[in-house]
Amino acid sequence: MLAAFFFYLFATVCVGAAFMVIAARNPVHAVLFLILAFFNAAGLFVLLGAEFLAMILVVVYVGAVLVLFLFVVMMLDVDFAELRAGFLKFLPVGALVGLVLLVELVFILAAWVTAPDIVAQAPTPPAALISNTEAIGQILYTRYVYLFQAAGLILLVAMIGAIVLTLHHKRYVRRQSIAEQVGRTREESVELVEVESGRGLS
Amino acid sequence: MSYSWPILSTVTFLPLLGALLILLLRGNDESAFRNARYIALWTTLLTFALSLIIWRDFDPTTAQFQFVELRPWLGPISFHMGVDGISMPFVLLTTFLMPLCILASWTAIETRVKEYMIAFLVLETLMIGVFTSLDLVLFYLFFEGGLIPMFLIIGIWGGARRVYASFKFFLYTLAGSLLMLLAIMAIYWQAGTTDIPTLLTYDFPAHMQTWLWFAFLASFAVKLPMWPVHTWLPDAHVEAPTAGSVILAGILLKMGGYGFLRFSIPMFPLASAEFAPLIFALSVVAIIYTSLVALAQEDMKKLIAYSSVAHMGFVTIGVFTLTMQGLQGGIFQMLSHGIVSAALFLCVGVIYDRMHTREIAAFGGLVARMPLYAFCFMVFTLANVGLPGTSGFVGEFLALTGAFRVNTWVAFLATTGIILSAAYALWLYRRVIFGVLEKPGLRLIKDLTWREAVVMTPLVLLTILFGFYPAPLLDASSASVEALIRNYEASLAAAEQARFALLP
Amino acid sequence: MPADLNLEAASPELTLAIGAMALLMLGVFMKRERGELILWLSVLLLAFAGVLVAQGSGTVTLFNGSFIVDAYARMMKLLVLAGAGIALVMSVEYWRDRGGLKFEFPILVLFATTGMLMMISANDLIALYVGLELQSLALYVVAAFRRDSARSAEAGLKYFVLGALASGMLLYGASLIYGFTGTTEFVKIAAAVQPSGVSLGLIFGLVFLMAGFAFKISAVPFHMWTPDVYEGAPTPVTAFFAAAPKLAAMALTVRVLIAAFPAVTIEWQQIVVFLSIASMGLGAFAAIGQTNIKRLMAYSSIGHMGFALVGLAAGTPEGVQGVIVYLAIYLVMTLGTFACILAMRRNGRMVEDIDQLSGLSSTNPFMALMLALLLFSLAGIPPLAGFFAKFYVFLAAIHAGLYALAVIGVLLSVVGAYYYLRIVKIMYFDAPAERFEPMYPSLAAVLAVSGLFILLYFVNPAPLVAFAGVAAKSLF
Amino acid sequence: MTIGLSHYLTVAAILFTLGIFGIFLNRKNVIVILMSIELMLLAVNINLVAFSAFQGDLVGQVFAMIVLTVAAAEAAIGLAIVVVYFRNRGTIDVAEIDLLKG
Amino acid sequence: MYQAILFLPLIGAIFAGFFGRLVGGRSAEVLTTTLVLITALLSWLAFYQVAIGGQETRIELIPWIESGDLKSVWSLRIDTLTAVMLVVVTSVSGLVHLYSIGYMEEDPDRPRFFAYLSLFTFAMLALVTADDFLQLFFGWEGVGLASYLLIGFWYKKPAANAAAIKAFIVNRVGDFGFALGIFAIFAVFNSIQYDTVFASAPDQVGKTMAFLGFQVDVLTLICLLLFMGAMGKSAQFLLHTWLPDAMEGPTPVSALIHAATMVTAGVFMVARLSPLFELAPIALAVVAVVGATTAFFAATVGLVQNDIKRVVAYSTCSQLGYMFAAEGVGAYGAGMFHLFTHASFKALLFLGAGAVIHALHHEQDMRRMGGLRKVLPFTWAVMLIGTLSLTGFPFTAGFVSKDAIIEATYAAHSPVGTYAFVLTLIAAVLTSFYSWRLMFLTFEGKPREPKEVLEHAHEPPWTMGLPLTLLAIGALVLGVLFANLFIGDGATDFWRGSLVTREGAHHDVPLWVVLSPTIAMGAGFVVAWYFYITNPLVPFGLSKRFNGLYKFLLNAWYFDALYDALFVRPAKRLGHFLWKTGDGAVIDGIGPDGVAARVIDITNRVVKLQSGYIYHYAFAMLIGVALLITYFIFAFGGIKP
Repeated sequence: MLAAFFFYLFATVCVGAAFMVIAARNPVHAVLFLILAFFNAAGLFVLLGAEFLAMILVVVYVGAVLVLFLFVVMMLDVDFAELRAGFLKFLPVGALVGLVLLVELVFILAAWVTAPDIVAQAPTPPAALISNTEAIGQILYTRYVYLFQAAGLILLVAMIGAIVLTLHHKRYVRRQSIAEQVGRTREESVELVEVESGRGLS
Repeated sequence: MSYSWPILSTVTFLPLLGALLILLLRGNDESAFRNARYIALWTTLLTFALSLIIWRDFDPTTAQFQFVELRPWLGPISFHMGVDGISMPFVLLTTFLMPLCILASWTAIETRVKEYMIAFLVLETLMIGVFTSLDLVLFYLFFEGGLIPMFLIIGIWGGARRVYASFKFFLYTLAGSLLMLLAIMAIYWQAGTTDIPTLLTYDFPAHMQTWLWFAFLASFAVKLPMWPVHTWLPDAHVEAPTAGSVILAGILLKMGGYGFLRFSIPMFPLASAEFAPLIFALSVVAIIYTSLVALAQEDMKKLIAYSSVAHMGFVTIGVFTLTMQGLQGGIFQMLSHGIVSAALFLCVGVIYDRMHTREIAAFGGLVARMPLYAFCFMVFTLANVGLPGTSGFVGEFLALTGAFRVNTWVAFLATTGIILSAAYALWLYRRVIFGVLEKPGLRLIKDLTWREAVVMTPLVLLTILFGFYPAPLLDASSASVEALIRNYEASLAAAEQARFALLP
Repeated sequence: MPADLNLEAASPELTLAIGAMALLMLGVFMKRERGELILWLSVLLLAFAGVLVAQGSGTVTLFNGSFIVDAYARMMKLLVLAGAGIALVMSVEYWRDRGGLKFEFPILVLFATTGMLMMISANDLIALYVGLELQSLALYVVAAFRRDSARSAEAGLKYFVLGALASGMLLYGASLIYGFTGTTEFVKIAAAVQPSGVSLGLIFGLVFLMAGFAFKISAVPFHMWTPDVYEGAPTPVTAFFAAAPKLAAMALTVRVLIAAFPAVTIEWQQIVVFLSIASMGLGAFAAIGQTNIKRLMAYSSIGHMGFALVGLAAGTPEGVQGVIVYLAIYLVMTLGTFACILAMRRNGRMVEDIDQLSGLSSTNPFMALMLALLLFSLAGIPPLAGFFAKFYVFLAAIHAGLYALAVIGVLLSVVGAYYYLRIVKIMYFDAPAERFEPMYPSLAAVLAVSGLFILLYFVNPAPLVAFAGVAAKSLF
Repeated sequence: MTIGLSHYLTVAAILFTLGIFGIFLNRKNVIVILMSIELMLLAVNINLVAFSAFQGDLVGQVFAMIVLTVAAAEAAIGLAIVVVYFRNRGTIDVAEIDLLKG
Repeated sequence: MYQAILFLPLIGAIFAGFFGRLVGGRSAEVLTTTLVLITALLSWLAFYQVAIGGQETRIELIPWIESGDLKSVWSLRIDTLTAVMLVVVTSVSGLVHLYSIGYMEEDPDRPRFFAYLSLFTFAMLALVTADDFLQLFFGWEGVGLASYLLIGFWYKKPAANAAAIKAFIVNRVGDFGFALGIFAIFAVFNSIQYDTVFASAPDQVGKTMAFLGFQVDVLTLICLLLFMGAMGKSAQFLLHTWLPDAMEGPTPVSALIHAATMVTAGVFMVARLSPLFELAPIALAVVAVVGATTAFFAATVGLVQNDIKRVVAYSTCSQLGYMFAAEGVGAYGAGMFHLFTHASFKALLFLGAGAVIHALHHEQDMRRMGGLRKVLPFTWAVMLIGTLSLTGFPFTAGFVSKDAIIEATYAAHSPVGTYAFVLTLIAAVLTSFYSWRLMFLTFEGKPREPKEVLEHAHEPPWTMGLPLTLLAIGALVLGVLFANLFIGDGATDFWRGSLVTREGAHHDVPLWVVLSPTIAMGAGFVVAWYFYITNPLVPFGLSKRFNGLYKFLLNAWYFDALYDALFVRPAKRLGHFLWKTGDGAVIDGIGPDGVAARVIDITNRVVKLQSGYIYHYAFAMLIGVALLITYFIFAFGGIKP
C-alpha cells in the first residue's frame, strides 16, 4: 500500500514535471522541472529495487548533466519573451498523433507477457544475499566489460567533440607564454632605426 | 560449327578496341580528328570484313546455334554467344551499316569528333552483342547498354530539341526494358537458368507465360516501336544526327523484332498464340495510323520516322502469324527496312548538311541540280513504298501472305498500308525532288560528293539486289524459322493435349 | 578472464580504438602541421585494420555472445574501412585549402569507424546501441566541424537533434524487445520469439527499433535530415557520411532483422517494403528538383538505400547477398561521385551548383567522362556496375514473390534515371562554363579507380558476388 | 492494489510521448529540444529498469546504465553544437534553423 | 532469244539512264531504239514460232522468293498469249521509241526519257512473260513505276507531278486488291504458280472460305480481288480517274503506256487467268458489267472534252471497257483481239494527236485548233485512218474486233450479256460521235489558233512519220489478217490452252446485231457532222441548255471531286488530327509528357515538405512510427495483443 502510494506520488510528480519541462516559458524553469522529474524517476527506480541506478541518476545525471544544461541556458542569453509563440498553432495535429501513439502504447504494453522459456542472461541474485550495487558491480566489469569499455570510448568522443567544437583560441586574447618571454633575445626585441631629420617614423 | 578462335567475341568487341585507340589520341585539333575518323572507319571496316567470314562459314541448313562460345561469367549466368539463322543477318546488317555511318559523319560532324567516333564504336559493340548473346542477362546488358551512347549521340550532336528527344528516348526505352528485366529474373527462378538455348525448350506454366510475355512486350513494343508507344521515335529521329538516325532506324528498332523472334515466341508460345490478336490489332492500327500521320508531316525525318513505325507494323504482323512466310517476311522486312530507312535518313542527311534544314517546304526541284541524288532517293523511296524489285517488297509481301492465312481482316487492313505508303513517300519525293528549283538557297546546291556516293552505292545495290534475289537472306533464316515454327506448334499441341487430359 | 575472451577476433576494433587514442596523444603533443600527418597515419591505421579484418576466418563470438565476427561482418567491415579511408584521403586538400586540418578530424573519423565496426559485429541490443552511439556522436561532431560556418553548424545541429530522437526511439524499441523477450542477445531473441504467438508489444518494439535504423540509413520518412546535413556539412564529411555510416547502418539492420527476428519475417518485411518504396519514390522525385549537387546526392542516397532495402525485403540469403553487392557497388559509385564534387573548385572556392558543371565535357573531358559513367551507373544502366547492384536485389525480390515491389521499384528507377541524366545533359549537351581548377591527384586517382571499376566490373563480376554470397550465408 | 509492471510502463510511455511532443511542438528554443530528448531517455530507462525488476534480470539495469552514460555524452555534444550554432547565428530559435531546406 | 527479248530493253534503260548524260542524248536514243526494235523483230519471230509453230516453252532464270511452300522463280512463260502480247508491246514500243526521237528533239532530258521508255518496256515484258502471280505482280508494279516516272517526266510541271502520283496511288488501290488476291491464292492453293493453280482450280469450285467475317466462294473471291487490280491498271470505272490526268506526260508515253500496252495489262491478266475466271461466273459477270459500264461512262465523258489527248484517253478507257465486256461474257479471244487491234489504232491516234500537238507547239486544246487538214495533210490522213478504225468503219481493224465483242455480248444470252450489249452499242454511237468531233474540231472549220503558231506548223519529221505510217497500215489491215487466228476457226489451235476458248459463241447472232455497230458508227458520224460542220452553234446551245449535264460530263461525273472529298482530304485531315491530337495531345499528353509533368508536380510538392524546420522533420518521423504502429494494430486485428 505504501509502495502504491509512493509510486503514484513519484509517477504523478514525474509526469507533471515532465509536462512542465516542455510547457514552461522560461528555459531555466524547464531545466529545473527536468531535475524534478529526474528526482522522481530516481524514486521510481528505488521502488523497483534498482538503488544503484537511482543513485547515479541523482548524483551523476542531475548533478552533472542537468547542471550543464543550466549553465548553457544561462550562457546563451535568449529572449524569453518570445518563447512559445508557435506552440498552440501546431498543437492540434501534433497532439492527435501523439495521443494516438500514447494510447496504442499504453494499451499494448499493459498486456505484457514475457516470452516463455527464457533464461535470464544475468539473473538477479536474491537481495538478501547481495545488494543491487554489488550485483551490478559483479557483472559490469566481467560480463559486460565490452560495453563498459565502449561507454568509455563514447565519453572520450564526447570530450573530444565538445572541446573541438567549443574551444576557441581567440586571436585577440593574449595568453602568457613563459617560455617565449624567457627566450626573447635582444635582436628580436630591439630595432635600431636611423631617422632622417624631418621625415618622421613611417 | 565451332571455331579455333572466338570469332563472335572478336567481331563484337573489336569496335571497343577502336574506341580505346581513339581514346588514347592526344590533342583536339584537326589532325586528331582525322585520325579518329580513320581509326573508326578502319575498325568498322575490319569488323565488317570479319563478319563476312561468319557469313561465309555459316551453315544455313541447320537451326543450331553456330560459332558458339561458352565461358563462365557470373555463376549460373555464363558468357554464352552464338548465332543462328535469325540473328546472323542482323549481325551483318549492323557491321555493314557502321562504316557507312562513319563515312556519312565524315564532314557532317565537326565538333568533338573523337567522342563521336567512340560513341559509335561502343554502340556497335553493344548492338552486335545484342544479336550474338545467348544468355538473357548478357543480352539485356547489351540491349540496355546501347541507350548510353545513343543518348549521347542524340543529345550532343543532335538538333534544336535534342534534349527533349534524348530524354524521351532514354527514359521511354528504359521503362520498357526494366519490366523485361524483371521478367528475366522471374525466368531465372522458374527455369533455373538464363541460358537461351536451354530456355528455348523450357515449358513455362501457362499463366506465367502471360505475364512474362507482357513484360517482354513492354520492352520490345517500345523499342520496335509499336503503336501507341511510338512517340519517342519521331522525336528521336528528328533530333539525332544523320548517322544516329541511321543506326536508330537501321538497327535499334530491329532489336524489338528480334526480341519477339528470339524470346517471346519460342519461350512463351502459349501466350504468343493467345495474344497474337492483340499484336495484330496494334500493328494494324500502327500501319494505318502512322501512315496517315506521315501524310501530314512537314519535316522529312519525321515523315520517314513515322513510316518506320508503319513498316515495323508489318514486321510484328508477320512475326506473329507464326507461318513460314510471315516469319521470314518479318525478318526480311526488318533487314530490308534496316537498309532502306537507313538509306533514307542518309538521303535526308545529304541535303541537311547542305541546307541545314529538314523542312520539306524548304526544298523542291532538286533533281535539276542533283540527279544522282535524286536517283538514289528514288530507289529508296520506291523500296519504302514496297515496289517489287526492291527489297522492301519481299518482306512486306511475305508478311502479308502469312497474315492472310491467319486472319483476313489483318491482311486486309494492313494491305491498305501499301496505298498509304505510296501516298506519303511519293508526296515527299515530289515535294523535295520534283518541281521547279526556285528556292534561292538551292540554286548552287551540289550533287553527291564522292564520299556520299560511296555511302549510297552499296545501299542502292543491296536494295535492288535483295529485291530481285532475296535468297541469301531467306535461305539463311529458313532452317531456324522452320525449327521455330516446329517447336511452337509442338508446344501448342502439348498444351492442348494437357488440357484434354484434364477433362474427365 | 572469461574463457571466451579471445581478443584476436576483435583486433581490428581494438587496433582502431587504441590507435586513435595514440594518435590523439600524438596530435596533442606535436607542434605544427600535425593534422595531415595524423590523417595519413589514420589512413594507414584503417588499412591495417582492414588487413586484420581480412585475416579472420570462420564465425567467432566474443564477450558472452554480444560481439560476433563472421564472414558477413568481415565483408561489411572491409567495405566500411575502405569507405572511411578513401573519404579521409579525399579530404586532405579540402582542409589544406581551408587553412589547415585540425587533427581531431581524422581522430573522430577513426572513432566513428570503430563505432561502425562495433555495429557490424554487434550481436546484442546493448552492443548495438553503444556501437551506434559511438559512431553517431563522432559524426555529429564532424558534421559541425567547420564551426565558423553557419551551415555546417546547422547541419550538425539538425543531425544531432534528429539523431538523438531516432536513437531515443531505437532505445525505446530495444527496451520493449527486451521486455517482451526477456533478453537482449540476438540469438536468444530469435529463440524466444515464437512464430505462432507473436506479441504486438514485440512488434511495437520492432517498429521503434526499425525507426532508429531507418534514420541511420536515411529511409523515408526518417530521412529528412539527410539532404540538409549533406548540404551543410563540409564536403569531405558528406562524402564520408554517404559512404561509411550508411553501409554500417545497413549492415546492422540486416543483421538484426535476419539474426534476431527470423520468426517475424512477415512483419518486418512489411516495414521494409514500406520503407523501401517510400525511399525509392522520394529519392527519385525529390532529387529532380535539386540544384545543389550535394543535396542531390543526398536524395540519391535515399533512393539507393530504398533499392538496397528491396533486397532486404526479400529476407532470403540471396536478398542479403544482393544488399551486400549493392552496398559495395554503391560505395564505389558514391566515392567516385564525391571525388568529382570535391573537384568542383573555382578560384579556390567550392561550387556546388549543378549548373556549374555545364559543358564539363569540353573543359575537363576526363572528369566528365568518369562522372558520366558514375551517373549512368547510379541510374542502373548496364553494363555498368550499378546495373548489377540493382540486378541482384531485384532478383531476390522476384524470388521472394515481391512482384509489386519490384515493378514499383523499376518504374521509380526510371524516374530516378531522369535526374542523373540531367547532370549528364548539363555536362555534355550544354555550353561550357568556366574551367574548374585542376583536379588534385588524390581525387583524380579515386575518380579514375572508381570509374574504371564500375566500367569494367562487368568483365568479371563473379568474385564480388561470390564473396557476398558467402557473407550472406553466414548470417542464416 | 498492487503496482504492476504496466503502471511503470504507462509512466514511461507518457514520458516518452511528452518527450516527442517537446521536440516537435517546440518552436523557439533548441535547448528545450535537448531536454525533451533527456525525457525520452528517462522513459527508456524506466522501461528498462521496470522490465529488469519484473523479470529478475540485471541486464536491463546494465543497459540503463549504459544509456545514462551515453545520454550524458550526448548532452555534452548536443550542448556543444548548440553553442557553436549560437556563436554563428546569434540565436537558437528553432524556427530560424532553416538555412538548409528544399 | 526470249531472254534477249526481256533484257535488251533493260540494258538499254540502264545504259541510257546512267551513261546517257555522258554519251549524249543522240547515242542514248539510238541505242535504246535499236535495242527495242531488235526485240520487236525477235518478238515477231517468237510469235511465229510459238503462236503459229506451237513451240511453247518455259524458261527458268534464277529463284526469286522461296519461303516454305511459297516458291517463285524468275521465269519466262512463252505461250501464244505471251507471244501476242510480246508482239504488241515490242512493236508499239519500238515505234514509239522511234517516234520519240523526233518528238522529243528539243528536250534536254532525252536520255532519261528513253531510259524510262525502255524500262517500261522491260517491265511490261516481264509482266507478260510472268509464270506466276508474284512475277505478274512485279511486272504490274514495274509498269506502274515506269508510268509514274513518265507521266511525271516534266517534273517542273506541278500538274504532271500530281498526275504521276495520282496514277501511282490509284493503281495501288487496284494493286491492293491484286495483292489480297495473291494472298488468297496462296492461302487456298498453297502455290502461286499458274499451272499449279489452274490445275487445282476445279477442285475449289463451290468451296467457301472465311474472308472478313463472311463465308465467300473461294474462286469468286480470288477472281474479284484480282480483277480489282485489273480495274486499277486498266482504268476501269471507279478506278479510272488517273488515266485522263496521265495525259500530262509526253504524248509518246500516252501512246505507248496509256493506250497500247500498260492499260491493257488488266485485259491481259483476265485472259491469262481465264481458267480461273471461267470457274467463277459471278466474278465474270462483274467483269462484264464493269467493262460495259466503263465503255459507256468513258464514252459519255469523251463527248465533251476539249483537250485532244483527253478525248483519246477517255476513248481508251472506253475501249478497255469493251475488252472487259468481251472477257466478261467469256469471249477472251475477242477481248484479246480487240486489245491487239486497239494497240495499233489507239497508238496511231495518240501519236497522230502528238504530231498535231508537236506541230502546234504543245497546244492541246481543240478549241484553239481547226482547219489543220490543209496544213498537216499527212497527219490528217493517219488520224483519219485511226478514227475510222476506232469507230469501226467496216473492214478496218477496229471494226473486226469491236464487232466480235458486240456480237459476243449479244450471244451470251444472259442478263449481263444483254446489259453489256446495250451499253457497248450505245457506246459505239458515242465513240463515233466524239471521234469525229475530234477530227472536225481539229482539222476542219476555221483555224482558231494564233497566226504565228499556224505559220510554224509543220508536218512531222520522218522519225515520227514512219511509225505513224506503219501504225496506220496496221490499223487498217490487222483485223482482217488475224481475225481467223484470234476469233475465227483457227482460234483453238492458235491459243492452245493459254486461253479458255468457247466454241461457237458468235455463230448464231441475227443480222441486225451484226450490222448494229456499223449503224451506230454511222449515227455518230452524222450527228458529229451536223454539230461541227453543218451547224457549229448547236453544241454551244446544247451545253447552255443542259448546263448541268454538260458540267457533269465535262467533270467526268465528278469522280475526282468525289474522291477528293471522300478520301484525299479526309485522309490528310485525319493524318493531321492523328498527329497533333492523337500523338501530340493524347498519347504524349497522357504518356511521356503527361507523366513527366506529373513527376514535376510531385517533385515540387515533395521538395516543399523539406521545409528545413527540425520540428517538421521530427513530426515526419513521428508520423512514420505512428503509421506503422497503427497499421500493425489493424493487421493484428485490434488493440488486444
